[in-house]
Amino acid sequence: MGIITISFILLSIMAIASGIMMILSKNPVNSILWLIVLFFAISGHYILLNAQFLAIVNIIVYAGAIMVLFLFVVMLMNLNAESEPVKNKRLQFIAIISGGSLLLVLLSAVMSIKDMHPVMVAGGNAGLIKTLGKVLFTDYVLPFEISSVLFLSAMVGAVVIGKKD
Amino acid sequence: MDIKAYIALSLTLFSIGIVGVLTRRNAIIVFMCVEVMLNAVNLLLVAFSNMHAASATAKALPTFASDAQIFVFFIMIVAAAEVSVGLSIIVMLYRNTHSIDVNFLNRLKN
Amino acid sequence: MNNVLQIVWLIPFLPLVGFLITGLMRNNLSKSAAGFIASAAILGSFALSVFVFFQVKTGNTHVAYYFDLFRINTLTVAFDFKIDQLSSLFLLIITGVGFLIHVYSTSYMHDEDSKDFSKYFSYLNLFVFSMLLLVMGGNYVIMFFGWEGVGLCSYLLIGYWFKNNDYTNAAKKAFIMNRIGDLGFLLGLFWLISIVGTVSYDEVFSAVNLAKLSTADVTGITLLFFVGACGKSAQIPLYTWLPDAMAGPTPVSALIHAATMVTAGIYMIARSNILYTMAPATQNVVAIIGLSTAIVAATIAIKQNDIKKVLAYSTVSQLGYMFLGLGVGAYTGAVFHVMTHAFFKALLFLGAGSVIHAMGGEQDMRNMGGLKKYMSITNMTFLLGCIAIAGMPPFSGFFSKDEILAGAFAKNPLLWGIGVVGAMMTAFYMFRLYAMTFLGKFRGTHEQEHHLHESPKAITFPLIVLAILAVVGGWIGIPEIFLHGGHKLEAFLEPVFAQSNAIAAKHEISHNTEFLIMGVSVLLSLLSLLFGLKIFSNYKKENEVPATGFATVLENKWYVDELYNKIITQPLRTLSIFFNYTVEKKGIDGFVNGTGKFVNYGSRQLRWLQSGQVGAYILLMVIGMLVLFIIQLFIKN
Amino acid sequence: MGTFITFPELLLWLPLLAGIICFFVKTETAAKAVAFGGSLVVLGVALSSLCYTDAKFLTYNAVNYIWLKELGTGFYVSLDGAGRILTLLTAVAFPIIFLTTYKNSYKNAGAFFGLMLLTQCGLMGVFVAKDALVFYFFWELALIPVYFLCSRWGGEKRIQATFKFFVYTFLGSLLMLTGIIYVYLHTGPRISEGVVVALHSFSLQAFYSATLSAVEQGWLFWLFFIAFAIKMPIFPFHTWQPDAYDQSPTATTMVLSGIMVKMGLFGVIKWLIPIFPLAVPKFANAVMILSVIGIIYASCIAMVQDNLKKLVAYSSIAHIGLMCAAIFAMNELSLQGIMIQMFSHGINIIGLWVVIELIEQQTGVKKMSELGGVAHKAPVLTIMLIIIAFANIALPLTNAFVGEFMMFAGIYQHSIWMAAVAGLSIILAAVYTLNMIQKVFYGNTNHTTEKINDISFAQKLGLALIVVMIFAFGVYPQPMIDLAKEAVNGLAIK
Amino acid sequence: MNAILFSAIWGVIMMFSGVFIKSKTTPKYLAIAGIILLFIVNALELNVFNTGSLHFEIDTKEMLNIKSSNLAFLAVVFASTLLFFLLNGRDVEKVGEHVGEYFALIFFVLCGVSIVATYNTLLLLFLGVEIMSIPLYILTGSDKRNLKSNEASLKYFLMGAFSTGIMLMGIAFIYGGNPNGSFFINNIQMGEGTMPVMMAVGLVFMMIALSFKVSAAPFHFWTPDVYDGAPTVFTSFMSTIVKVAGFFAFVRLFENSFGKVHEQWQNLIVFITVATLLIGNITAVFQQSVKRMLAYSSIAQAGFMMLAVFALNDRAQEGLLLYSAAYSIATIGIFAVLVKMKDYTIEGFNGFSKSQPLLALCTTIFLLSLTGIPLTAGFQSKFFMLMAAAEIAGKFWLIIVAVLFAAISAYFYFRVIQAMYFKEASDTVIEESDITTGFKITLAICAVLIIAIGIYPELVVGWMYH
Repeated sequence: MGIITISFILLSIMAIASGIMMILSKNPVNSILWLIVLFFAISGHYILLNAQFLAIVNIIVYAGAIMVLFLFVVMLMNLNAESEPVKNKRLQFIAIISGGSLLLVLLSAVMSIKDMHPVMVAGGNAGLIKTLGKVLFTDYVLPFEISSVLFLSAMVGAVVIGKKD
Repeated sequence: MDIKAYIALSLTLFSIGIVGVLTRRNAIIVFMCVEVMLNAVNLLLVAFSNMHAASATAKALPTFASDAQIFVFFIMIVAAAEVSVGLSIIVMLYRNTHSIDVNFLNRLKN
Repeated sequence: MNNVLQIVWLIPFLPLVGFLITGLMRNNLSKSAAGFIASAAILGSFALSVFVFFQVKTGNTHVAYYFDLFRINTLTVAFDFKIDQLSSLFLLIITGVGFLIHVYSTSYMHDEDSKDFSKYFSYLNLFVFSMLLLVMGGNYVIMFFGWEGVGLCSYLLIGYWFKNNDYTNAAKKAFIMNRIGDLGFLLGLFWLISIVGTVSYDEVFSAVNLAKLSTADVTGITLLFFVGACGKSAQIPLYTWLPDAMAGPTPVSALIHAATMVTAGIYMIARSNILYTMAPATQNVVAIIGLSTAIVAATIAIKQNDIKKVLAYSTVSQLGYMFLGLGVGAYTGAVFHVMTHAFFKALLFLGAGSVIHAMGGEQDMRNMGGLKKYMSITNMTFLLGCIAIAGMPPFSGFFSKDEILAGAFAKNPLLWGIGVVGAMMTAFYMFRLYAMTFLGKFRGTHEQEHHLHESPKAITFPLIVLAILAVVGGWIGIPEIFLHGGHKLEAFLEPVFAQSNAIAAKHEISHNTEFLIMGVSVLLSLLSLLFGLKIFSNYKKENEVPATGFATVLENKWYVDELYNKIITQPLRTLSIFFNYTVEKKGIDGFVNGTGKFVNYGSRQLRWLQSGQVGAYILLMVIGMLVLFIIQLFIKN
Repeated sequence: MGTFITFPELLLWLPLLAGIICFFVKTETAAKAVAFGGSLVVLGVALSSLCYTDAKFLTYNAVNYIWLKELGTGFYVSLDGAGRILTLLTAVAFPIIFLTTYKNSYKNAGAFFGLMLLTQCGLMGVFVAKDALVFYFFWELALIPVYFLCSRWGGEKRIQATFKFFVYTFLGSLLMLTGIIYVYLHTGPRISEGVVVALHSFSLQAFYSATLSAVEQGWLFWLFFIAFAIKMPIFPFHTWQPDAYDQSPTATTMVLSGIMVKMGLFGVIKWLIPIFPLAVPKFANAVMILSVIGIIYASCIAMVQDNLKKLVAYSSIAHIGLMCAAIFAMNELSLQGIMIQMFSHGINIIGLWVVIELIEQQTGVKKMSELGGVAHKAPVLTIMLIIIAFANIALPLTNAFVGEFMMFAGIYQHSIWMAAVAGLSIILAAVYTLNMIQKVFYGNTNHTTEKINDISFAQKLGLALIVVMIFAFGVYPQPMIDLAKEAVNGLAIK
Repeated sequence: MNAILFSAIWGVIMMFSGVFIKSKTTPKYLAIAGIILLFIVNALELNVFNTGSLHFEIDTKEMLNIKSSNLAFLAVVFASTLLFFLLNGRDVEKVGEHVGEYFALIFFVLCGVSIVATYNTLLLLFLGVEIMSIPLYILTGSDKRNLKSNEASLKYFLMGAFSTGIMLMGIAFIYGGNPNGSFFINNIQMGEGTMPVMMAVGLVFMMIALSFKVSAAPFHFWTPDVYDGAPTVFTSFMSTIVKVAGFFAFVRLFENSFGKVHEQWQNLIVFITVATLLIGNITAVFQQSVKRMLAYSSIAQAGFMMLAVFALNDRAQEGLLLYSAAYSIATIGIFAVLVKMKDYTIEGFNGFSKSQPLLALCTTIFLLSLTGIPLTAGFQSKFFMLMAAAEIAGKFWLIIVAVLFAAISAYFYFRVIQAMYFKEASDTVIEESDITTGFKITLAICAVLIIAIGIYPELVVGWMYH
């Protein structure tokens, strides 16, 4: 039981716990904070998997930009904690049951698989910024350009929707 | 480290996301749950990429395993775009009906 | 002189032309013109028939082929006429009697307005045409043409006064009962076709084809044919239409429902005699049915008061005798009786018509009486007719009836015995009729009495002719025992029945037994005749006692109509209504519309899935995902 | 010898053309003129085609264009046997219909007559199609205009009635379509000029030689048969019919009852029996029993009908049932019989509708109980009706007799009992027909029938034509028989 | 390639037009010009004019797969979009202020469509789908004052995002499942033999995500609400072009990646198909609003298109192409008429044939086509689909089920026809001013197209074999 395993377990627990907390916490602000915790946990995993670039981007983009945006919106609407009345219990129950059973089905299916490659943890330069950069601007230049269209449309959309008139 | 552990982890996160979508009524939080699902996927992809990195083909071309991580990168891009649009929609709705409770959205039914 | 047989087609053609002229131009034909054309047409074909008859008498028969009605690989039906002894004889009867009745009608129907007048004559001509087709046809299909055609005409003529609902009902009844018979006839025909694959008489009766028929076949076929005959010739169980058919004008009753159409059944059986001879079982059935019809009808006739009804039932019973004759194999006798019966029954009907005419439409005998002194000719001729039908020698009825009875005796004395009883009743009710009508004193109202008069020439002339025939008509068939070679008719018809006679078991009866039975029957009839005459010669309405017990049964005709109504008409109607309202509307259509409703209902229910709640939607989606995963991962296909 | 255009094409395109013209005609009289003229021309073509029935004129009677090449279907139409008779019927019927309904006025007449002629086109197509896809096309094409005709110009409950009729038949034809597809996938390749242009073929011959196991034929048989049974209609599938007849405008009802029902019979003859030789003997009895039940059932209901139109509708069901039974008796007699009967029944029932139409128009009622004594007021009408009615119950010397005689004889040879039971219809038919005559025409007039007056010249002419045909084919049906011979021989040889 | 490029560029142009051109009507003409241009460049690439395939030489690293069938599909899409612009251009202006932007978004959608039509890797599939979806979220909500529109927009967005998550999970599993570790759809393919479990899981995830995009049951729930809430013009657009694009992506992915193991997932498709047919047809029967009825009818039609996924053979390819054309043209036409209506309920159509005979006739033709009556394109497409499905052995009952539901579909389509022709109008159903001659002509052209394709489907199918 090496350090890696331990850290994996810790990070996993952290991720799952924060995820659950996010769902449970009444106050939107809290859930956002829990979500940020979740993101950090996942970044930890990335590091563990030796994907530094993604780890960083995850922190910057998600935990940084996106979550802040969320935070702004929530603050803007200042939804106080009690604004959300409890949903009827039966439906929640069904929801949890179905979600859980989905998880069970998938796990039971996947876990039955024999002989799969282990994850090569340390070493390998696939995740290094240098490699990724090169790949991104050579092999993946087309999707990269196309994603600009995505952003354009998102931008236009945000304007069309958000603009007061 | 066994890949199954990662699969289990990301599936769990994924289902947490789903359950969140199902149980919460606040549009923003529902949306955040979706983000959780995306992150689960990202994690899984990275894990897989490292798994493949161990395989024979990886030896042949060094950048082989990068594909998945690039993919993750694009997922993040899309997520960002979605967030901008989604939040603007939510704001618009909030402007018109001072609520973002998805259960109040039932003018359209049957 | 052979050319007559070349132009036999003219015989039915003339009445057809008459029909077309009188029918199409009925709006602008004067009564006299219409009557003349119609009668002339019949007279023409009568003349031709006479020629034909003598031609045939010299022994050369003929099948005149015209064209193929239809021709396919497995069956060919030709349109051809068969002229032989049998058909030529019937030709004479039909055209002859038909002509007289046309003449009679010109005067009898004179009160109709001209349009209906010529309509009437067109119908009559059409009838004669169909009847001629029936007897001349060279195969069963052509016979069936005539067969249905006469049915149609009788329908039209019974319903001639179509304003009156009862009349149209009677017409309907007649047609439908005929149809029942026709079905039997057709089925028999199909059976025949399916075995021998042809319908023309000559081919069917050829030895080779007859050999194909097993006993079962021939019995079945003949029975089915007999059903047809029952319908047409008013035998039990299909006889009830004939009395109702009296709704039609009296000449029609005389022509169709006494002289010609109703004898079609006898003609058909006589025509296919060989088949019947080959099927003894059927013969017994025929004999029994015929005899029982004769008796039942006679019993009913005794209690009838409507003059035409009495005659109607007497017709039925006489037809019964003919079938008895056929049944016992006395084909000649049957045909003979057809002829004599045509004479005297036509005579009687026309006489009755004359009476009714004089009485201004009155038909109830209880309101008549004592007409003797007002209408002498009618009285005279009518009396002759009665004697003839009562079978008093040497009137025509005696010879024919006696021949049948003799045949019956030869077959089975019991048959003969019952037959004689029937003969007695005949004599009785006929003279009851005569007495109530002509003897005693007049019982009608005053203005009726005031109008009483002898009928015009056009009416009396046919009466006289027919009377003469009724007297002498029988002399062409004088039995051997009186005069050797006296039975000209038998000799004449011999070729037609040759095949049957060849195979039929000949049971000769000795001369003195024949004398005996003859004497017995005549004696008994005479007694009952006098008895009837005595009772009713001074009949009074006042001392009419309400019928009791068995008499009521007879008065109500054995309740047969009611019975049929109960066991056939009503149930059928109920069934139909059940079909219409329950099965159709509720059942099938209900199911069809039900499917539609079900879809609508399903639609209304399924809509609730679309609750409008995002949460619910996603929940359903997740459940859907679950299902798919389970199918894919855990259900092995 | 090359031919510029063939008879089947003419029979298709002429009505289509006339119909399209009608749509653009404004005035009613003009529309009527165009429609009547067009139908007359079609009749002319149909009649002249009779002079070229001989095999050596094939090029006049058949044509085959490439249509959807890689599907192996072609626009293949030709005139023969049963098709010829029914095209003739169609061609004869339409002028008569137009003639007898000439007095009726329709709002938006152009569309009405246009649709009528489209229907004719569709019917012609069904009867000449030799390619499954073409057949199906026209099968539907004949349905659509009728749908519009009925629900636009029909009675008060028209919309429901017609829609039921539409969905019913549409469902049936869709089932048939699936059947067609399945058979198609089991046909041999389509070869033109020696080269294989498609793996399978929709042509009729290919269907005849399709390789199908007995089991497959079994269920395919029903897929096809239900479509045809609904069209005819056969006993359990008939409930659309009385309402549709009752509610449609009479001209359309004539088409429906006179010609359209024949589509079903035609389908059975050409597209069912030869394609599934193994299934037919297996199910012939079942079908015949259904038909016979239908005969008795419909006759019984007809006896208690008070609505004239429904009475005729049910009587038609009975007759069609008889024909269907006759088809499945599968012997020469019965088949010849049905060939003639298809024509005769068309003529007779159209005649009946003409009379009923006249009565309903003048009195405004179709309940027999409210009518009576028409014979006084309209003797000519009465005589015509009586002739047609008796033709309808197959009295000898009328056209229907020979047909029914042969059919019964044929059925008898197949099964005595069925013939006997079906034969009851002879009696029942007499019952309800005479009832009808008695209630409507005999008896005394009442206030509704007082004002009735006799028929106009056009109607007299139309009816006279019908009557003439009735007697002509009643006395000398041989030509009609010869027309159908090869079709029959094709079927009867087993 | 041309299509992607030009649609993106023209999107940008439209975007700026929104900024610089004040007139509300101009962008429409600009957009029409653009779509025509798109069609032409696409045609050039498809080499319709036999001038040799003209397109920009860009090394896509096999990420795009340009072949005639894909381009043919794009041609159909652009053609129907052109019709859409011609018919609905003026109605787009009525939606709101930002006309230019709306058109820009539509062009971005078209860009996405072009991508999903030609993608060769899951990455581009993902991007393409997103580029298709995100502008649609906006367009759905573009009628900002209208609460229904807002609601629809949010619902669409939330569920869309959810389905994105699903799809990504699928991609991840597929990636992990195949040893080549590749996103290229042909490399995913790995011979016959049972799929590895991870593959299967990924496949199901993908199937679910794509079923969601094409609104196949039980993942269709967003459809009625969104189509109902969105501004009618945009409903018309997304219920036709976007949907068929989704199907095209669906078929291409499953054909290239999982074609060889067809039998192992056919049951799922059968399940989805039957469910879709059932829900779509049955639920549509009871609808009172034509708009919503059409939403359900689009589900019903999706059920038929699923047969292409079920069959996955050449006939299915042709059928899908044909279906895209037939379904798009007919639906666009009906929506174009619907937009002009004052009252969207079926009663709103009462007596329409009296006031607007031509429009009524065209609408009838469209409805007949959707029902699948012969001589209309609708029949041919359904017919091709059935043919394709029939070639799959042992599942013939599915076809019978399909036609049964087709018969039911007549039920709700004909209600409109009945209203138009056989019912009397209560009051004026339509403001005449909107009905320009041009509109009528275009609509008539649509109708003629429907008939023409119905008689001779080669018109469309032929493009595949250029």
